[in-house]
Parts: sequence; C-alpha cells; structure tokens
Amino acid sequence: KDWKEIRLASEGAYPPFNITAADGSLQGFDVDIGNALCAEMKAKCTWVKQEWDGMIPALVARKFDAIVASMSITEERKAKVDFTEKYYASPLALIAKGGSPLRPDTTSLKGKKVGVQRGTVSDNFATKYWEGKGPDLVRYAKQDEAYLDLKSGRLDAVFADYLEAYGGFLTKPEGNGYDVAGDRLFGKSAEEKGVIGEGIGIAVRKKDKELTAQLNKALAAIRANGKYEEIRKKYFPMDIYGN
Amino acid sequence: MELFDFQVITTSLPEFLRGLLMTLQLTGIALLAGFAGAVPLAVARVSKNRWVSGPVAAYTYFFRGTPMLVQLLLIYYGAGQWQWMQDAWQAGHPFWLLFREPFFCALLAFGLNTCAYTIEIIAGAMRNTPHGEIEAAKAMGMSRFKALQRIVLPSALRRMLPSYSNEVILMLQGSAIASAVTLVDITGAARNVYSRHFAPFEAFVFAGLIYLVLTFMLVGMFKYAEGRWLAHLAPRKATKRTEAA
Amino acid sequence: MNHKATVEQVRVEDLHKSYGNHEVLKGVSLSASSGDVISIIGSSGSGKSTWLRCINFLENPTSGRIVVGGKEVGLTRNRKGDLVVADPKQLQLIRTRLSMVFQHFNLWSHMTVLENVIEAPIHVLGIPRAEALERAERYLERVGVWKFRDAYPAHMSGGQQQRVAIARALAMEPSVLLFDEPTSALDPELVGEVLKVMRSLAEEGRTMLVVTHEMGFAREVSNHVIFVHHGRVEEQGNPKEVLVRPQSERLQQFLSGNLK
Amino acid sequence: MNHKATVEQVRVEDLHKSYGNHEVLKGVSLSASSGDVISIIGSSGSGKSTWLRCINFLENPTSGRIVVGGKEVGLTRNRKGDLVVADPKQLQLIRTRLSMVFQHFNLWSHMTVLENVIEAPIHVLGIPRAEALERAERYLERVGVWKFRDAYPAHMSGGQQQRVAIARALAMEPSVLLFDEPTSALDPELVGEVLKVMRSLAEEGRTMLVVTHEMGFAREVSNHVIFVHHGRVEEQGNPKEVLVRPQSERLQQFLSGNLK
Amino acid sequence: MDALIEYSPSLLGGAWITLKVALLSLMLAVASGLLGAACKLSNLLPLRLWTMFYTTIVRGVPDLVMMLLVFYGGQLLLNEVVDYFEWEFIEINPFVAGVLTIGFIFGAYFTETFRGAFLSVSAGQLEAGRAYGMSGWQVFRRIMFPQMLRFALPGIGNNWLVLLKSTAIVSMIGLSDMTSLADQAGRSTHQPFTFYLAVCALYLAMTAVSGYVLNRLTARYNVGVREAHV
Ligand SMILES: Nc1ncnc2c1ncn2[C@@H]1O[C@H](COP(=O)(O)OP(=O)(O)OP(=O)(O)O)[C@@H](O)[C@H]1O
Ligand SMILES: Nc1ncnc2c1ncn2[C@@H]1O[C@H](COP(=O)(O)OP(=O)(O)OP(=O)(O)O)[C@@H](O)[C@H]1O
Ligand SMILES: [Mg+2]
Ligand SMILES: [Mg+2]
Repeated sequence: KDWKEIRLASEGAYPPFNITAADGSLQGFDVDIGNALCAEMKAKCTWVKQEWDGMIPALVARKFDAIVASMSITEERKAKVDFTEKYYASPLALIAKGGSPLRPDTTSLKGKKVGVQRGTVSDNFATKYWEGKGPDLVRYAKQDEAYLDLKSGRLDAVFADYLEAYGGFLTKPEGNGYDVAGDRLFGKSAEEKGVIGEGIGIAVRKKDKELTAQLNKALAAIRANGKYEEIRKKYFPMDIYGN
Repeated sequence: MELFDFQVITTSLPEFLRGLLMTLQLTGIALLAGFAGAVPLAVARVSKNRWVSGPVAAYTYFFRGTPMLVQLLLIYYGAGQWQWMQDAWQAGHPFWLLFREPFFCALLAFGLNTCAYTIEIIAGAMRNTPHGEIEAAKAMGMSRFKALQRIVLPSALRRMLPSYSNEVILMLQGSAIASAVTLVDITGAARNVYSRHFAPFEAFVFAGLIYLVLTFMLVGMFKYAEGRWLAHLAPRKATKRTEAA
Repeated sequence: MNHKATVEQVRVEDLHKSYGNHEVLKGVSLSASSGDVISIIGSSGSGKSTWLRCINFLENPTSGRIVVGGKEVGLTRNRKGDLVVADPKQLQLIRTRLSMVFQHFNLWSHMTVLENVIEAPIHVLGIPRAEALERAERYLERVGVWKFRDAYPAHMSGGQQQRVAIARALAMEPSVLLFDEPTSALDPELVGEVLKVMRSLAEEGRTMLVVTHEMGFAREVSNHVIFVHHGRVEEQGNPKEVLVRPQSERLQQFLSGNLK
Repeated sequence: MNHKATVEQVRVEDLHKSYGNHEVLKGVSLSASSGDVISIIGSSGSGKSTWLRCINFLENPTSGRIVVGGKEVGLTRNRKGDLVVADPKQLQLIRTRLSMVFQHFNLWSHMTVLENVIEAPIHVLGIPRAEALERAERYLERVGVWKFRDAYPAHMSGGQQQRVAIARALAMEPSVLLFDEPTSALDPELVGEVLKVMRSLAEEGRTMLVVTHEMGFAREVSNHVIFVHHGRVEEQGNPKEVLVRPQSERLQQFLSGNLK
Repeated sequence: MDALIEYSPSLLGGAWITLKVALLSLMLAVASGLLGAACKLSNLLPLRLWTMFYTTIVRGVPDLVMMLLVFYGGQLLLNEVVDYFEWEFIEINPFVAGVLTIGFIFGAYFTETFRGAFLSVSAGQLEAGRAYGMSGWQVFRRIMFPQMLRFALPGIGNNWLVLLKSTAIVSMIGLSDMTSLADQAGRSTHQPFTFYLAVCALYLAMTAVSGYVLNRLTARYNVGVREAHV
C-alpha cells in the first residue's frame, strides 16, 4: 500500500482535542494535527467517528488506519497496536470544585464518587491503584458525560488528562468555579509511569510499519517547520509537548 | 490471532456476576412496579369516559412512541441540567435526591416504560373478554365493580400471559441500556471488560450467553404459568376432531 | 301444567322498545305465575330476544311497567331517554330473581364448571362457600353433568355446556328462569339432552319464560304460548289449541314454514 | 326420481380409510348416475364426512377404487401409505367435476359474493372473465342472492351464505355436487331457504351426494338413501321404503332418536 | 432554544438517517420474516430446526449486544476469511451493518408474526380452494396471502414501532442517527434535557405518521370483516 489515502479515527467528545461541531464534523487539536500530517505526507485524509471504548478493536478490525484521538502510549495498548512518537504529553489531574480539599489519593477520596472515562489512562490508573481502596469509581463512555455529572453534583471529582480538562472544561464557561485539586500526576514509580504512558501518540496496526514510519517522519517535519506550534497556539497558551 | 480468549472471561467473572445481580434487580423491581401500576391504569384505559381514559392513553402513547434509551437519558442527564434540581440536591431534599441516583433513574425509566406497555396489553385483553361472559355476569346480578373484579380482570390477566411474556423478555434485554447511565449491569460489565482487554468478541459473546440463559429461564417459567392458568384455552385432550370453523 | 299456587312471579305491561327510529317492541305484556311455562315464538327479528332482555334490563325499555315478585320496579329515564332501574340495588335483586340462560351459554371460560356455578351464589347472594358447593353439587347432578365439575367449559360439548349454564342459573334459586333460544346454538344431536332437562324442570313446577324455535317443545311442555309478530303479540293461549288451530293468518303461515 | 339418462357419474368401490389404528371406513361403495340424489345418513362419527371427503381426495383413502365420469382415477401410495392421485392434473380435473358445498360454507372472506363465484371458473377452469360473470349472474339469481353480489360473506345471514356457496359450486358446472351437512350450521329458520334450493336442484335432475341429518330431506327429495354405521353401509335403498320400514335394528334405533 | 436552532439542520439529518435505516431494515425484516415463516411451517425438519434456532437466539440476545457482535466480531471474522484467500479488504460499513443487523433481528420477530397469521387463516378457506381444483401456489397467492395480511397487520404495526425505536442503537457503531446527534449536542451545549425532548418529539411525529398509514392499511385489508360491537 502506498498510503495515498488514510482513514483517521477520532472520538469527537474530548474537547478541545477532538469535538463534534454543530454540523456533525470533527474538529479540534487532534484533527488539526492529523490534517497537517496528511498534508505533509501528501495523502488524502478521511475522518471516521468512533466511540472511545471500541477504538482499538475497530482499528484492529481495519475499520480505519490510524487513531488520532489523544490516545496515551501505554504498555497494555502496545501489546495490541503500534504507536508513533508522542505528539503531546499530559499528566493526570483530579478536577473538583475550586478550593476543594480533595487530593488524588485513596485517603482523601475515601467514599467519594470519582468519574473517569472508561478505557482511558485515568481509568486504568484509578482501577489499578484506587479500586476498592476508598474512592467509588464511576465509569463513563464519554468524557463530557463525566463533566455533566460533576456539575450536576452527582460526582465529587473527575479524574482525567490534565490538558483535556484544562482545554475542554476548566477554561470554558461550564467549568467556571472548578479547578485542579492537588498535584498533577506524572507517575512516581516506573510502574506508575508505565501506566500513565509516555505521552500521546497515533496508534497504527502492528503490520503497517510503513505507515508508522511515514507518520513519524511527517510529525518531525511539522515540529520542525513551525506548523505544529501554529496549531498548538490555537488551543493552548503553554507548551504541551514536554520533553 | 486467537479468536476466543477464555482467560478474559475467567478473570472478569466477579464483575459479570455483579452485573448479573444489577440486571436482575433493575428488571425485577421495574417489572413488579410496572405491573402493579398497570392493573388499575388499564381499567382506566378501557373506561368509556374520555377524561379517565384520555390521560392514560397520552401516557402510553408517549412512552411507547419514544425509545427507552432517550427516556432514560432524558431523566438522568435531563434532571441534572436544571439549577433548581442541583440546588435541591445540595440542600439534601429527600425526594429530588432520588434523581441523583442512576439506579433510581433507570428504575423510573424502565418502570414507566414497562407500565405503559403492560397497560396496553391488559387493556387489550380486557376488551377481548367475550361479550357474552360480561352479559352473563350482569344477568347474575353482579355490580359493575364485581363483574370487573371477578370476571373481566381474572380472565384478562390469564389471557394476557403470552403477550406479557414477550414484554418481560423485551424488558430484560432493554435493561442493557442501563450502562448508558454508568450502571454496571451485564452489558456494562461487558463494556468494561472489553475496553480493558480490547476483546470485543469474548466480552459480548459471554454477555449474550448470560442473557440467553436468562431468557430461556423466563420462557420456561411462562410455559409453566400458561399450563397452569391457561388450561381453559388449551385444546381439548380428547381426540374428537372438530371441523375447522 | 301442575300449578301449585298461583303467585304472580313476573308481570310485564305495555312494554315498548325502540332502537333509534326503529320500534322493535310495540307494547307487549305478559304475566307468569309460579309453575307457568310460557313459550315465546315468532319469526327472526320479531323482537323475542329483545323482550326477554328487557325483562331483566339487559336492554333498557323505552316505556312500560315491570312487576317482579309483586313489587313494581322503580324506573327513571337515563340521558338517552331509555328507562333504567332507579336503584342499582333493586336491579341486582331483580337479576338474581330472574335467572337467564343464554343461547350461547356464556359460561365464564376461565373458571371450571364448579367455579362457574358457585361464583354468583357466593359473590352476589353472599351465601357461605360450603353451602354454595352443596347447592352446586345438587344442581349439577340434577342436570347430569356432575362428573364434569372440574373441567373447563371449552373442553365440553355444547349440550353439556348448556346444561351447566342451566345449573348455574338454578343455583341462584331464582323465582323465574329466562331462556333465550336455549337449543339453537346446538347440533341437532345435542338438542335432545337440553330439552330433556327443561322438560323435567317444567314437571317440577318451575316458572319459565322460553324463547324458542322448537315447536315440539312449545307444544309438549309449555302451558302458554305467545306468538310475536313485528313487535306485537299476534296470538296467544294454550299451545294445544293455538298451535294446532291457529286463528291468525300470520301464525298459520309461520307454522307452515316449520314443516317438521 | 326423474332419471333422464343413466350415465354413471361417480362410482366408489370398497373404500377403506384409517386414521392410525382407527379404521373409520371399512369398505363402502356407491354409484351415482346423472340425476341421482343420494342421501347419506348415520349417527355422529359414523364416517359420513370422511367418505364424502375421500371422494374428492380432501382425505386420502387407505384403499379402494374411485371412478369419475367413466374413467378410473389413477392412484399411487404416498409415504404415509395413503392413496393419492398419481397425476396432479387429474386431481384438479376430478375436483372441478365434483364440486363440494361445505357445512361451514367456507366462502372466501376477503372476496365479495361475486368474486367468490367467479374465482374458480376464471383461475381454475380458465374461462374468460366475461363468461364467468355471466355464469355467476345466472347461478346467483337461480339461488336468489343476486342482489347481494357486492356484499362480503361476513355481512350476510347463514342461509344466504350457504346459497352463495351453492352458486359457487354450480358455477363450476360440475357433474356431481357434494354436500356435507349443508344445513346443520344454520338456524332452524334458515334451513328452509337452503332446502328449498336443494329441492329445486334435484327437480332439475342434478346429480347430488348429500350427507344430512334432515330426515325430511332424505325422505322427500332423494331417490336413494344410504345408512352408514361404524364405517359400514348398514342399509340402503329407496328412502320411501327404507326410512318408513327399516329392516336393521340399528336404523330403527337411529330413526327413533330423530323423532321429528 | 438558540442551541436547538443551531443544531436543527444536523438533527434533521440524523432523523433522515434514522428513517433510512428503519425503512431499509423493515424491508429486509419482512422478507426474512416471510421466508422464516415459510420454513417454520414447512415439512422439512432441517428448515424448521434452523428457523427455530434463528428465532430463539435472536430473541434471546439483546439487540445492542447483537449489533456490537456483528460490527466488530463480524469484521474480525470477515478479515480472517479475506486474508486467507488474500482478497482485498472488505469493510463492513456501519450503515450496512446497522441495516443488516436490525433487519436480521426483526426478521425473527416478523417470522413469528407471519407464522401466527398464516395459522390464523382458517383451514376451511384453504380447503375450499383445494376442493375447487386450485393448485398449491394458487391457493397461497389467491386465498392464503391476502387473508394472512389481515391477521398480520397488527403485529406488523407493533414490530415496526419497536424497530423504529431500536434504530437508536446504531449510534453504538458510529452512525450519527438523531439520538446520537442529540446526545452529543446535549453534552456540547450542556442542555441535554432540551435535546432529548426534541428527539422525543421527532420520534412521536414518526410514530404518528406510521399510525395513520397503518390504520389505512388495516381498513383496506379488513374489508369483509365484521367488527365485533361490545
Ligand atoms: N342493539 C340493537 N341495535 C339496533 N337494532 C337492534 C339491536 N338489537 C336488536 N335490534 C333489532 O331489533 C329487532 C328484533 O331483534 P330481536 O333480537 O329481538 O329478534 P328475535 O325475535 O330475537 O330474532 P331471532 O329469532 O333472530 O333471535 C331486529 O330487527 C334487530 O335488527
Ligand atoms: N383427521 C382425523 N384424525 C383422526 N380421526 C379422525 C379424523 N377425522 C375424523 N376422524 C374420526 O373418524 C370418525 C368419523 O368421522 P366423520 O367426520 O367422518 O364422522 P361423521 O359421520 O361425518 O360425523 P358427524 O355427523 O358428527 O359429522 C370419527 O370417529 C372421527 O373421530
Ligand atoms: Mg333472538
Ligand atoms: Mg360430518
């Protein structure tokens, strides 16, 4: 295959990285990056909308060729698919009412309802280190739904990617009065780092090594020619690539 | 790649069990409450007085005309949209607080839904009561209420069994949407397992099997019930052949 | 014809009944005392069923008087202009005293034979269950279907069902039995069974009003026959005379049609 | 008894029929020539309907010969061991020559009276629509229900429906008409209408095989009567003799039950 | 309200998808229902066993689960086959998958509806057809089918309404029907109540129209039936 046509998938419910506009089209940071990569590779991009919790099975089943949906690069996922280099990196963070005494640990969250999006890194992290030890985990199919329930008072906190929370909730009118509670989590031990992952990358089927290589090349190119920075500034005032 | 990985199932068996319990609770309570409400409302539904039957008809029209998923989302996320509701939750208002619980919201949606269907099933059976049997009740001196209580309802509640068994099975399966409001029922468990292990086949086939077994059990129960209470409609045991009318 | 005492059980005076513009009964009257067996005959559509059904108010008459057990039934007009019984309690009382046996039996299909027979005595008359059972036993035996007591009506032949229906009516111990074509839903083979039972009831001295197409029954069993034509009583009297030497032309015509 | 010519229309020889172990017909025979009207009588369950239904192969006989219009019907055994017509074309031919009138009429409920009557002539005999209409008109008039031609069967009385069913059978212009208790689903009032039509068909010299409970009809109209008992022909002959002076004990018993 | 107006074109587009999926699945379901009923009533044991298996399994497993199975599981199976024969990749398109799954599921319900209806046609009606020399096919086409439709119509109506509502599950496999669009609009604008209510109104409009059509059909096929008056 010469990869002149690539089918990219995103979720469209993860602002500001990927959102569905009123007209039904996909938009957001992920989408802009994906389009920039395609332009760099001189390939034609088509976007497919896919629910988050079926993302990897659908990729494996060849419903599309690559996932550009803010997917963290983790060991578990690497068992099923390949990833490109990261295109940004985000710590995890606990989101709660401004000034809340809650902290992202089991003692502080004892008996509290904490929302996570099913199948995300925050879900994996919370399931692995918190499940059954204090917090009451509530899993959502979509990140937005967790915020709806946080606002309505059904949840005490939401545990999510910091950047997503920042761009998708905290800086929006809906997020007024909410803030990060406690420290952002980068992972203390190697094991924790493994769960949280090495940043966010584009997932590709294992056998499509050629596509991964091309995407990596294009990624390096847009990083170098300023296109990446241009897109980043549209959404975030600070650096999100990390080192 | 392997097509079926049994390890996925065995490691998540406890989660499936909890899901099974949730499904049983949800459907069981919803069906009981829905049925209890449906009997008096069905009587109202067949009333000749429009002011009595009209509101019931409107209720069943709405709930039978829209998807249960939308009703559930409407109750769950819809309730959370209103500021006054959020304030009531803050203030700890005992009634409105119920709407904060996904379990209650699902019960409410399921109960209202199955109640609507059951009303129409019972009302249909009541309308089909042989006219002569009602007349006989009158001629024997029964009052309207007596005839309803002794003849029409007992007869209708038996004859509704076959269609009600369909409703029960549909309700069991319909309860799969509870996972849309964070409840971990059988389907919710399957979705958790699936996203954790990226194993759609294993998770959903296993969930499907659980539902299938539950359905078979229900079908068996209804077969038994029909044998017991619908004996009077069963064909004659004697072999005398009657000309097809 | 073995009148024991001539207490008047039911009297109908100048009964009228219209459906819309169509006057079905144009003033009919009758009187039945204890032990009377009155046959009502007439061609199809002449108003026989309507008359019978007006007597126990399954249809509401347009005008007229009805006296049951010596007491006049208090009537009032409903919104449609038909007469209805003023007091629902009295209506129920009338209906328990005039028990009806329907052409299509109308047994309650979800109850066994026994349950059918004890239902109204217990829940309408309010007599104790044990007593109702004892009565049911007696009457089912009487009409010869005791051995079917635990069967459901649908599993019985028409003749058997009709006999159960008669037992159900008898169990109310009514003063008058009303029969609306009790044999015409039956196969010719089954008619015999039912007629036999009715004949024995007549011999016992029960008061009966019978709408019938069986001239044999009218002639042999009843002590009075009423010929209805177009909603009017055209001729009546002792069946031995009326049916053998009909006076009116219409009855002659009617009887010649029934050339059995 | 007005035989015009004695062409044999249908002959049945030594017909047997079993359901499982139960032998319903134990070797019965008959022969009908043009103009014959044969009544088949007997108590319920004796096998009358089965016999009639075997003749046009609505039931498959177990053994026996059937000759229609002088030609023997070619038979072969099916898997169940019953005899079936070897050639489907011949089966259809037989059925168009022996038209059946059912006890329960079996008019097609989704068609009007007229459509019922023209259906088979057009789609089975393949005659042109105009001709079928003309035929239908003739026969409906003949049985007196022409004015109901656009009504649906469900909106008509039983007697009218049965007359339509007769017109439907006549419209096939069959050589033999088979009637299975043509009046027993009718109210006593409606029996008269249908019997009148059948009597007039007999007077016309039509060949008819009639299973009936109406002794009056058997006596007055038919020229031959066959009494069936437990699947055997017990007695047969001229109705005037057989029904008046029955020889066999069973027929005596049967007739005394039918005390009309 | 403004939000509703802003999203209304996309909502109506979703309604159109819902309608398309529903109508196409209906056609498929009716076809498989007729076929299934014919098999269930046939003399051939394998056919009867197969349809029994079909109707039991389909009615025993929630449609949501079935949909996910077909879409993901089916694609994986298909890929194995395609790879084995070294063909080009064949994609199960969500629209096609949706229509196929819903049609397949409701085919089972229609099978039961049609079977019941066929059995309701009285034996005497068919016997009369045979007695007048009609062939098996003529009896089916001229007597059985028109009468069967009358008995089947109420069931067809019910199944159609359930089917119409079931189409909401196609959102699970990425089709933007009106429920999923309203869901997403509700989340984006943080006004879920408004949008769900709008969807309810759209569904009620569709059921009202189909109710009208069904009444007309019933009137047409009930010709010649005497209504019971109570
Ligand atoms: N509910 C009704 N509405 C309008 N007309 C009616 C109603 N019931 C009966 N009729 C008409 O009243 C007339 C008398 O009917 P009724 O049933 O009393 O006749 P009948 O003498 O019992 O006849 P049959 O011997 O056929 O039973 C008929 O012309 C009938 O059409
Ligand atoms: N399909 C069948 N399977 C088994 N037994 C049957 C079947 N049809 C008829 N029989 C039996 O065959 C016997 C004769 O039946 P048939 O209908 O011919 O009687 P009949 O003389 O017409 O009686 P009737 O006057 O009641 O119509 C009966 O004992 C009946 O039970
Ligand atoms: Mg009458
Ligand atoms: Mg017979």
